[in-house]
Amino acid sequence: MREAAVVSQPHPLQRIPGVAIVLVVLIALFSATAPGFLSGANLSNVLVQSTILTMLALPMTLIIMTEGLDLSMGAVLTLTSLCVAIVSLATQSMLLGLGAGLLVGAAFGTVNGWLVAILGIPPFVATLGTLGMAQGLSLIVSDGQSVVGIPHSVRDIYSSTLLGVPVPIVMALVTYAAFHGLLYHTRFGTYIFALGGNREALRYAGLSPNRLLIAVYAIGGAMAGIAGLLMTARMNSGHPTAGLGIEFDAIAAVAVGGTSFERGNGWLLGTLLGVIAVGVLRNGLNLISLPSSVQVASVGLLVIVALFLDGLRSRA
Amino acid sequence: MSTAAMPLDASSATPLLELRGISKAFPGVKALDEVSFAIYPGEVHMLLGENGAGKSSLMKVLCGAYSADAGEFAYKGEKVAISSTADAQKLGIAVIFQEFSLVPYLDIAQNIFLGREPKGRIPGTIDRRKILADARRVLATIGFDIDPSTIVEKLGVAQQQMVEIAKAISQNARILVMDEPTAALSDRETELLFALIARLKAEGVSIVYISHRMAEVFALGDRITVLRDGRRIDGVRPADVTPDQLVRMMVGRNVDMTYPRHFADRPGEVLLSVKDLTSPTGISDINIEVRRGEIVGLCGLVGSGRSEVARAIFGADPVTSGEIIFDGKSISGAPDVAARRGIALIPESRKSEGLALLRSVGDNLVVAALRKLFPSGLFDQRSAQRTSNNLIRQLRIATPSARQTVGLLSGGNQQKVVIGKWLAAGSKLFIFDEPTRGIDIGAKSEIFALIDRLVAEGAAALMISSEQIEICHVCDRAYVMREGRIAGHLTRSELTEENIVRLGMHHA
Amino acid sequence: MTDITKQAISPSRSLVSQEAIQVFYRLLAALLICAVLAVLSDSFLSLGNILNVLRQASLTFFIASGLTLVVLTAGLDLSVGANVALSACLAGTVIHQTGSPLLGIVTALVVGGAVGLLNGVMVTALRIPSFIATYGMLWVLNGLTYWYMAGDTIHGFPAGFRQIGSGYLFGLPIPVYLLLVFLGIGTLFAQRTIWGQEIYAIGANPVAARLSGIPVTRRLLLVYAVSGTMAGLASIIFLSRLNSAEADIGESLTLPAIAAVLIGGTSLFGGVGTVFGTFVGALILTLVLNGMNLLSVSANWQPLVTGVIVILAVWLDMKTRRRTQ
Amino acid sequence: DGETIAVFTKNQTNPFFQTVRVGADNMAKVLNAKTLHYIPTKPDSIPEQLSQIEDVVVKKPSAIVFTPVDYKAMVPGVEKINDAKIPVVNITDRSAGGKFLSFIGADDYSLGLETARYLLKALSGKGNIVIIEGVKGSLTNVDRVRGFNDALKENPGIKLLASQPGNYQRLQALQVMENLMQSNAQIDGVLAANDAMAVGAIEALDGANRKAQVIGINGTKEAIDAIKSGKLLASGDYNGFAQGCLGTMMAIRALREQPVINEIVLKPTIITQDNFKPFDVPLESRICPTFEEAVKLGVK
Ligand SMILES: Nc1ncnc2c1ncn2[C@@H]1O[C@H](COP(=O)(O)OP(=O)(O)OP(=O)(O)O)[C@@H](O)[C@H]1O
Ligand SMILES: Nc1ncnc2c1ncn2[C@@H]1O[C@H](COP(=O)(O)OP(=O)(O)OP(=O)(O)O)[C@@H](O)[C@H]1O
Ligand SMILES: [Mg+2]
Ligand SMILES: [Mg+2]
Repeated sequence: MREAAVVSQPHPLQRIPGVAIVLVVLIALFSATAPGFLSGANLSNVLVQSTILTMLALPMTLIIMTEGLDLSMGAVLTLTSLCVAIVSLATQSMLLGLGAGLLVGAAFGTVNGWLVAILGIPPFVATLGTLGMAQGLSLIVSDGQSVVGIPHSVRDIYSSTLLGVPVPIVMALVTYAAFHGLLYHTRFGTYIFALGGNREALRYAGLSPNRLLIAVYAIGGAMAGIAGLLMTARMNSGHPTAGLGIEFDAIAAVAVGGTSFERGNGWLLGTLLGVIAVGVLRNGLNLISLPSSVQVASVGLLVIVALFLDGLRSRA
Repeated sequence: MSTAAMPLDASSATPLLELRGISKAFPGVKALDEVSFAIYPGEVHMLLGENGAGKSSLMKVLCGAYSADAGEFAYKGEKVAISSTADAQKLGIAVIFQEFSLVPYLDIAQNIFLGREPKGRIPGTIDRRKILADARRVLATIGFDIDPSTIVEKLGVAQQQMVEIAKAISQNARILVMDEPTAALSDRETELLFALIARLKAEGVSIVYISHRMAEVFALGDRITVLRDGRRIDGVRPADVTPDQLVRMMVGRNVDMTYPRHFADRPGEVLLSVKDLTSPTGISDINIEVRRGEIVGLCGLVGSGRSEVARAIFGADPVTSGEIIFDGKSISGAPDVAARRGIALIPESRKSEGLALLRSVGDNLVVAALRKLFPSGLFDQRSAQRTSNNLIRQLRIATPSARQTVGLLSGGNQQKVVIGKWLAAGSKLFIFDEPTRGIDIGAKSEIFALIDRLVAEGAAALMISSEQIEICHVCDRAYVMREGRIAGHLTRSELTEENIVRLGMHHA
Repeated sequence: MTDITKQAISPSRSLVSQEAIQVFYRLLAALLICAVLAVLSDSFLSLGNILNVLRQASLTFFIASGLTLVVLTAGLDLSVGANVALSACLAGTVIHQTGSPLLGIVTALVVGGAVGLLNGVMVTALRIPSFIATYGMLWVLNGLTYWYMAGDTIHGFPAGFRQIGSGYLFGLPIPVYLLLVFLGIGTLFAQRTIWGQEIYAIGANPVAARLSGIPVTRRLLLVYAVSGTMAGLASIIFLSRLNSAEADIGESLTLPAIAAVLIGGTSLFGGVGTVFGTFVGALILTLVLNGMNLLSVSANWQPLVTGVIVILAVWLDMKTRRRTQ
Repeated sequence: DGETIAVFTKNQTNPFFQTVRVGADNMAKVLNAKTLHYIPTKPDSIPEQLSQIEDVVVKKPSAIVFTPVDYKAMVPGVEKINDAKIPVVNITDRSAGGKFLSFIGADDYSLGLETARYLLKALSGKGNIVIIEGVKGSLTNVDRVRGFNDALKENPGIKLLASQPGNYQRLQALQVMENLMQSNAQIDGVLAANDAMAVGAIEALDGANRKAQVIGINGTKEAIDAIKSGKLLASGDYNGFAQGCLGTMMAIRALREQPVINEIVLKPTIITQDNFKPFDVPLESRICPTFEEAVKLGVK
C-alpha cells in the first residue's frame, strides 16, 4: 500500500493567488507608464485609500470563512459614520463618537449574527435585510442631509501621522496584526475554521457554534464602526450614502485573495493583497488618465482575470 | 484475533453506564423505541442492526448530540443527565462518528484537540508546541505515522478515519463509541485499530462498536446487542450464537450470506472493452473487458486506483490516452454521454457524489432516468411518483414516503437510493464502487440478488469492493490493481482471498 | 418487511406538494397586505391602481424570473440590472437608426442572452463563483454602457413599439399579458420539463447531478443565457414604457429582483423554489412600495421596510416549511 | 499653452454633466489647453471622488475645475487641492469650504422658482399640483424644491397634493406618478426636479390618458424634443455647457495671469415652445461664451 505518511504538501508558491500575479503586473505597468506612481507620496496615497476597505475586508474574510456573507457592511459603515459625526458633533468628543459608532456597528453585527445563527436565515438574505434597515436608518437619522461641523479631533485621525506613518495606515496595520493573531493563533480563530469547515465538529466538541457565529458577525459590525470613524474623519462630515456598495469591493477582495466560499478555507494575507490590488488599479488608472468608462470596467476585469488565473493554476 | 480480558458477567457488576427506556422520534420515524442498553467496564460491546435500526441514533443520544424524547441515564448506578455533548464528555464518553467530524482546513493536531486546545501564555492563544507534541504522542499510540501539522483536507479517507480515531482516543475516554470505524480503512489500518482496541480494553476502557461486518463481531465482541426497527431485540454473547442466528435477530428472517448466483455457462458478447487507458488521476495502461451477463470484480488495496478506473470509464475524469469501447462503439467524453449510452456509475461517496441530500427520495430516484422515462422532454410528476414508489418497494427502502428528504434516511437506505436511480435509467453496464459500504447484511444480499438479476437479464457489472470475500462470492472473474495498474487477472476458479491479496500487495 | 416500508407503499396522503403550500402562504401574505392597504387608502382598490401594481410588478418579474432559474442552480446573477441597461441602450440605438422596432427587440434579446451566456462561461468553464463572476460582469457592462452612451439619453420611439410597454388590450395593460405568458412558460419549464428537473437537481448537488448523467455545463449555460435573455426582454419593456434609455437605468433594478426571488421562497442554496413564488414575491414588493406612495410615506423609510420584509418573508418560509414537513 | 485642466464631475450617467464636460472640452480646445476628466465609477461616490483628488494631486495638473459630488463632504478634498497649491475653480454646486479662484454655477433656488412660476402662470394660478423631488439631501434638490414651494406660496389658488421623491430617476418618477394618479383624480400640474423625472411623469400621464402641464429642469436634449412636440411645458435651463466653458476659461485665465471673474451665477432661462431654437443644436457645435459675455453674466 501507499505509505500513509507521504502526503504531498503544496509548494509554497502554489498558494500565491492570481491576484498577486495581477498585482505585480499592475505595479510594473504603472511604474513604467504613470509618472509619479512610484513616488513615496503616491504609494502612501494608495495605502491610505485602502485602509477603510482593509478594515472591512478582514472581518469579511472571517465571515466568508463561516460560509457566510455580510452585505450590510457598506450600509452599516454609512450608519456608523453618521453616528460618529452626530455624536461627536453633539458632545465635541471624538472618543464618544467612536464609542457610538462601535456600539451601533456591533449592534448591527450582533443582529446579523442572531438572524443567521439563531433564526437560521441564510446570511445573504439576513444581511440584505439589515442592509435595507441600516440604509433606511441612515436616511432617517440624517433626514438625507450631510452632517457637518464635527470637531477637529475627528478629522485629525485621518490626516495626522505617527512616527511619520499616516495614522490610518497604522490603524490598518494594527488591525491586520490583530486579525492575523486572532485567526491563526487563538482558539477562537481555530473555531472560525470549524464554523465553515464542519460545524458539527464544534458541537461535538462541546462548543456553541451559534455564539461563535454571532461573535464573528459582531466583529464585522464593530470593525464597520471603527472604519466609520475613519470615513467620517476623511470626509470631515457624515453623509447618508457615502459607504453604500463598499461591501461588494470587500467581498471581491476576499474572493480574489484566495478565500473560498466553502468549507472554511480563508487566507488573510490574500485578502490584503486583494485590497491593495484594487487600490493600485484605481490609483494607477487615475494617474494615466484613461477614459473613465475603462475605470468603471477595471475592477470587474481585475476580479475576473484574477480568478481566471486561479482557475488555470488549480487545474494544472 | 484473541482478546485479553474475559467478558464480564453482566450480573456481577454494576454497569458503567446504563440507558433505560430511551425513545427518540423524528418526523415520520420512530428511531428509538424504549431501548435499554448497558455498558460494563472494560468490555467491547457490539451494537448490531439493519440500516436504519437506530444504532447511530442511540449513540448520538448516548453522547448528548441528540436529546432523547424519553428515558434516563445511570452512571455507575446513579442517575445522571446527558443533555449536551459537554455532559457526555464529563462522563468520559468519546465517539468516533460514522460521518466525519473533522475540519478540513485545520491541521491534524488542531482537529484532535478541537475545543481542548492547550492554552498559550497570552490568554486565548494556543500553545502551538504543546499541541503538536501532544498530537504526535496520540498518533503514535494508534500507530499512525504522520506529521500532525498536516492539513486534514489533504488526507485520504483512511487517513481521516485514523485522525478521527486519534481524536477520540486523546480524550482518555472511559467509554469509546465507534460507529463503523473500519468502513473506510484498509487491512493494515484495521489491524492497527484492532490492536488498539485490545490495548484499551486491557486498560479498562469500555468500547461500543457498531459494524455490519460479521467477522469483526466475532473477533472483537464481548457482548452483542441487536436493534431492529428502533427496538432492542436481544443481548447475547458471541459464544452463544452463530452468525446465522445473529442475522436472523437483526433482519427477522433467514439470509443466505453466501450470496448465491446464477453463473452463466457461456459469457455473452463483449460489452465494455478498455484498451491501454491512462488518465491524469494516476492510472495507466488499464486493459479491462466486461461481457454481458458477467459480474467482473475490480480489487486491490485502498488507493490502488480502482475508483479512478471507474470514473475514467464513466467519463467523470479526463483520459490522457487509450480507448474505451462500449457496445461496439468507441466512447469518450462526459458522464452524460456515458449515461445515455447505458453506463451507470454508483460512486463511492454517496453523500457528496450520489445524492441530493435535501431533495426527496423520489426526486433522487428518477434523476438519472429522466430522459428514459420522459422521452418527449415533458416531465410528469405522477408517472415519476409511480416509478419511485416501485423502486422503493423493489429495493425495500425504509422511508415513510417518496416525499421524505433523502438525507434523513439511514446510511444503508441512502445507498439503496443511489443504486435505485440507475435501475430506473435502464443501464446496460453497472459500475459499482463499494456498493455495500455501510450496508447491512440483509440489504447486502438483496443488492447482490438484484445485481445477479440484472446481469441475468443481459446487463453486466463491474464491481469494486474492499471486502474480498464479497468479490469471491459474486464475481465471475476479477482484475486486481496495484499502484494504478492492472496487476493481474483471476478467473472464477482462481478467485480466492489469498490470490487477491497476493496480487494486490507490493513486490508480491 | 418493516413498518416503515409498509408506509411507503401506501400512496402518500398529502395531495398538495410542499411548494404549493409555501406559495399559498405567500399569496395569503399578499392578500393580507392588500387588505391592510384597502383599509388605509381609498384609492388602493380601484381597478386602475390594481392594474398599476401588476404593471409595475411585471418589470421586476421579468428580471426576477430568469434570475430564479439561476438561483435554483445555487448561483446568482448580479449583472442583470447592468445587462438591462446595456441591452436597452443598444436596442434603443438600433430602433433609432433603422426605425425597425423588431430589429431593436432582436438586438435586446441577443445582447441580453449573449451577456448571460458569457456569465455562464465564466461560471462553468472558468469555474469562477457566480456571485463574483457576475459582479465582475456588472462593472464591465457598466463600463461599456457608460462609454457607449457618454452621458446621452436615447428617447422617442415609434408609437407601435411603445404599445408593448404602455398599451392596453381589452382593458388590461400589455405588460400584464406578457407577465402571464412568461409566468406560464417559466412555470411549465421549471415544473413540467426534464430540463427543469435537471436544473433543480444541479442546484441540489452539482456533483451528484453530473454523475447522474446530467450535462451540467450545458444546463448552466442555458440557465444563465435565459436569465440574460429575460433581462433583454425587460429592457424592451423598459424602453417602450419609458420611451427612453440612459446608462444608469439598471442600477436600481438588481436588488429588487433578487429580493423578489428571495421573498418568493427560492433558496440561495439551490434546488428549492418556484417561478410562481417569484411572481408573488415581485407582487408583494410592488404592493408595499405602491402602498407607501399612496399613503405618502417618506421615501426614507423604503429601504428599511423592504429589508424587514425580506427577512420576515424568508423566516416565515423556513418556519412554515419545518412545520409541514 | 498646453496646460492640463483636470475636470471633476459627479457621474457618467447624468446628461447634464456630459454638457459640462463638452463645454470644458470646447473651451480648452479654443484656448489650446487639454482636459482630463475625473468621474467616480460609482455615480456620486464621495470616497471615490476623494481618492481621485488625492491621486490627481500627485499628478499635479495645471489647474482643476471642480464639481463636488457632495458640497459638504468634499471640503477636505478641496483643502488637499489647496494645500497642493493647485488653482481650482468651483462649478455647479457651491462647495461649503475651501479656497477657489472663482465659482461658476446656476442658482438652483431661482431656477426652481422661475420654472414653477412659469407653470403656475400657464395654469392661471389655480389647480392641483404634485412635486417630484430628486435625491433627498442633495444641494440641488433642496434648493429647487424650496423654489417650487415658494412659487406655490405666491399662488393661493394652487393646491399641493403631494411631494414625493423620484431620486432623479425616470422609472421611479414614472411609478410615483402612476401611484399618485390613483389617489388623486385631478392633477393639473407636475413640478419635477429634473428633466428625466419630468419625462417619466409624462409617460405615466400618457399611459393613463390624462393631461397635465409638466415642467422639468436641466434643458436636456430630450426635454427640448418634448417641448417641441408640446408634451413638456418648459424646462429650466441649468446651463451646464456654459458652466463647463466658463469654469475652464477662468482656470486657464488664472494660469495665464489674466483677470478672472470671482463669481458667476447664471440666470435661469426657461426653455419653452417660444425660445427653444438656440438650444436645439448638437452639443459639440455649441459655442462657448467669450470673456466679455462672461463679464456681463457675472454682473449681479
Ligand atoms: N436527524 C434525523 N431526522 C430524521 N430522521 C432521522 C434522523 N436521524 C436518523 N433518522 C432516522 O432514524 C432511523 C434510525 O437511523 P440511524 O442513523 O440511527 O440508523 P443506523 O442504525 O445507524 O443505520 P446505518 O446502519 O444505516 O447507519 C432511520 O430511519 C433514519 O432515517
Ligand atoms: N495512503 C494514502 N495516502 C494518501 N492518500 C490516499 C491513500 N490511500 C488512499 N488515498 C486517497 O484516498 C482516495 C481513495 O483512493 P483511490 O480512489 O485512489 O483508491 P481506490 O482503489 O479506488 O480505493 P477505494 O477502495 O477507497 O475506492 C484517493 O483520493 C486517494 O488519493
Ligand atoms: Mg448509522
Ligand atoms: Mg476509491
